[in-house]
Amino acid sequence: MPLVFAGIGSHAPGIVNRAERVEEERREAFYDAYRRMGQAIRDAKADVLIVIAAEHFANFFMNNMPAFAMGMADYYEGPIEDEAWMRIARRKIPGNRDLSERLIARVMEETDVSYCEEWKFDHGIMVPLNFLTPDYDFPVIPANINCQGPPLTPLHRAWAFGQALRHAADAVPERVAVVGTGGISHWPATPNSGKINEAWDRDFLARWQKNDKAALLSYTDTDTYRDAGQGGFEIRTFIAIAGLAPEASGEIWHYDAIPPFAVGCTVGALTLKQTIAA
Amino acid sequence: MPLVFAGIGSHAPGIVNRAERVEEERREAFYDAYRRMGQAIRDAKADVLIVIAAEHFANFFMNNMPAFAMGMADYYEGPIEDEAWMRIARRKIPGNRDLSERLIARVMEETDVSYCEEWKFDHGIMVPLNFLTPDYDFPVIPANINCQGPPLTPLHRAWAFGQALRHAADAVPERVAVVGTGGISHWPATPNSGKINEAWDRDFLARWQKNDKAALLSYTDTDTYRDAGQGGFEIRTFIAIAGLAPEASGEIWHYDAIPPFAVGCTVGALTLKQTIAA
Amino acid sequence: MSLYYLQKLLYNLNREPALQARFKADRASVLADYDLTAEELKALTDPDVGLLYVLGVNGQLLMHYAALVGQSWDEYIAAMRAGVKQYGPVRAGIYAMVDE
Amino acid sequence: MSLYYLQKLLYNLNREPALQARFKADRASVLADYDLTAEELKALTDPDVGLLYVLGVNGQLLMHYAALVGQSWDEYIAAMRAGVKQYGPVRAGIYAMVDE
Ligand SMILES: [Fe+3]
Ligand SMILES: [Fe+3]
Repeated sequence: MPLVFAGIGSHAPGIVNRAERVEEERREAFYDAYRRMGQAIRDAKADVLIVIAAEHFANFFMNNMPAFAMGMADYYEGPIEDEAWMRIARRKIPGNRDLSERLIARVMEETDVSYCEEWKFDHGIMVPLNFLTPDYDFPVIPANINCQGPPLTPLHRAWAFGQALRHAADAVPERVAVVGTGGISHWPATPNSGKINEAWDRDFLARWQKNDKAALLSYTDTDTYRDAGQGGFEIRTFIAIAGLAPEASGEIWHYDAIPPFAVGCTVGALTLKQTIAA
Repeated sequence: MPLVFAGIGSHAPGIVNRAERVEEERREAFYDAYRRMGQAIRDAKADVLIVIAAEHFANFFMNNMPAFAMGMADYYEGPIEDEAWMRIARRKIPGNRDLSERLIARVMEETDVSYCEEWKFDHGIMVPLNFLTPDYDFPVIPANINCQGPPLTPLHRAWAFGQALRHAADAVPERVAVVGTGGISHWPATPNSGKINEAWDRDFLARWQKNDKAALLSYTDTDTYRDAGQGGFEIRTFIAIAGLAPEASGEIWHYDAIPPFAVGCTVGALTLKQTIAA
Repeated sequence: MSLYYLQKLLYNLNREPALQARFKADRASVLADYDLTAEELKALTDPDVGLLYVLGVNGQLLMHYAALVGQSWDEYIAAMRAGVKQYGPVRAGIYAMVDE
Repeated sequence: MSLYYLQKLLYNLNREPALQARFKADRASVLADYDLTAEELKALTDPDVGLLYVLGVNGQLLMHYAALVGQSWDEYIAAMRAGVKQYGPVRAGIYAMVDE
């Protein structure tokens, strides 16, 4: 079935666990944009939501750090963080092992994936789901791109992963939605936490809206690190979403640089051109 | 520096730990071919030996099963098996972290690798080293292709991994040797242990000698499983070696189907065409 | 999904001498950490290598477990054959016995 | 290579409640399992989150360790700043503080 939804969103833990540091109106405007995306996924009658995240040493460490990983289990668990710290109760989240296996086999024709029959979600997935599917009852398939431990996944391979995932989604009978989560510029978990390069973010999002492949892939890690911090390496997840549908342009539903949340809070979606039979 | 050596060899544990079940002359003929390969690697003045193995749940499990992995540590340890069972004493084996990092970064331009700052060698690497570098004092970089837990790495991606490794080896100043280890047909660790399909093996090796890419990539997993057993899935390591040097033909130095060793015992090498400055 | 956790236990046992020691001293306390069926628990507790084989445990994991519980190579091969005879063909995975 | 094992300990601590309990009860017995330098051992034992930060521990690991040893978010940020002041700039990794 052609891909039914492709979006992007932020995942910093502060969005949930430092909520009270931002005035209600401002944070609710962001939360609402995220909730609208959840509604859009349900309106598209998606059967499954693939979340392409940039996880933070919850499942993957430098003993076996895959460039790409995908979950292949009937259920997952999260959050791995302390529940009180994360302010989200630990629970099981449904998966779809059979669909995972079919998607992974197809993705592996083009990009090389580590598959995972077990996965503990960290804030990279739990925070987006908190708004998209607040009861955590919608079937999810986690995917990951290494944005944390160098050598990082090259940008053009992140784009290729999006392409491969699109070919896989188009090949299965299920209706697949995909959301990429990450920061744009940010300096998470450092003394610079709260620093945001808004001009850099807006330039990146302009490239993403145009879905300008060459411009999206032209960043070097050196420049990104200088201008957008180590958190900026997570642009890989948004670039993978761009690779899902090179024919589509993007729309930014929300952008607000909120220092207490330590990230430019973003919600956006591709305007998919295919007609989708409901 | 252009690649200085590329070879293939068997790795079944029985080669070492059931040695006495085969008459001395027969087993020594095989061991000698393996030892000659060690000499050839030293004669080629290699600085490092990359071993492309098909490991057996020593480091990788279905919680995070990479299509490709490469080691990135200063030292490794092995064997992970019980020392008495494996008949090889546990020890550290030197690596080269800096060279690993440069090679991995280049390989990741084309294929997607999980990198590993820690790696415990199992018989897939320890058995070949037992003959190639019997003092285990030569710098090794381990690599792995998933031949164990389906969904397995597709054959054409194994070939592409060889290509990527070749481009990486050619790009560094060090002199790189590569050996791929695996079975051809075999039914390891099953009641059929000792079964070998010699005709199938010889046909596979003929394709490998001709370095006939299309013929090497034409196997389906269904056919391989039927004709060559689950051990036959390890042809991926030999196919990666073929991908290292499509311009080269191969030579089989030794082949002997030895049931107590549970594999068709193979030693071979590519006839690399480039002139190598010593 | 349970075969996954059954194999994960064997994977961990193969890698971790400390877990092997704990397993030898108090099998039940180790088993409590894994999501296992009653049949899998029985096969591990007896231990019944033949049943583990029929349940679909990969031979590359199982051969080390057999050694851990004291079986020689030939005993291990015999245990798998006996398992197939008693419980029927291998139910999952890629390590089934083939006709000879 | 030691930074690798230092971070591996923190990775395992973040994932495993049983290890957290063991670590709280008997820090030394847990530390003995990892290939660590004297400075790393001191930083873990004190605990000195600022020194761990300067040694190059990734913030995505360190923030959870700080919470484990009882630091609030603001105390964690302050500890890193104090570490840089006392020991100098971050020595490895990608989580250095930048000038503001
Ligand atoms: Fe993040
Ligand atoms: Fe093997």
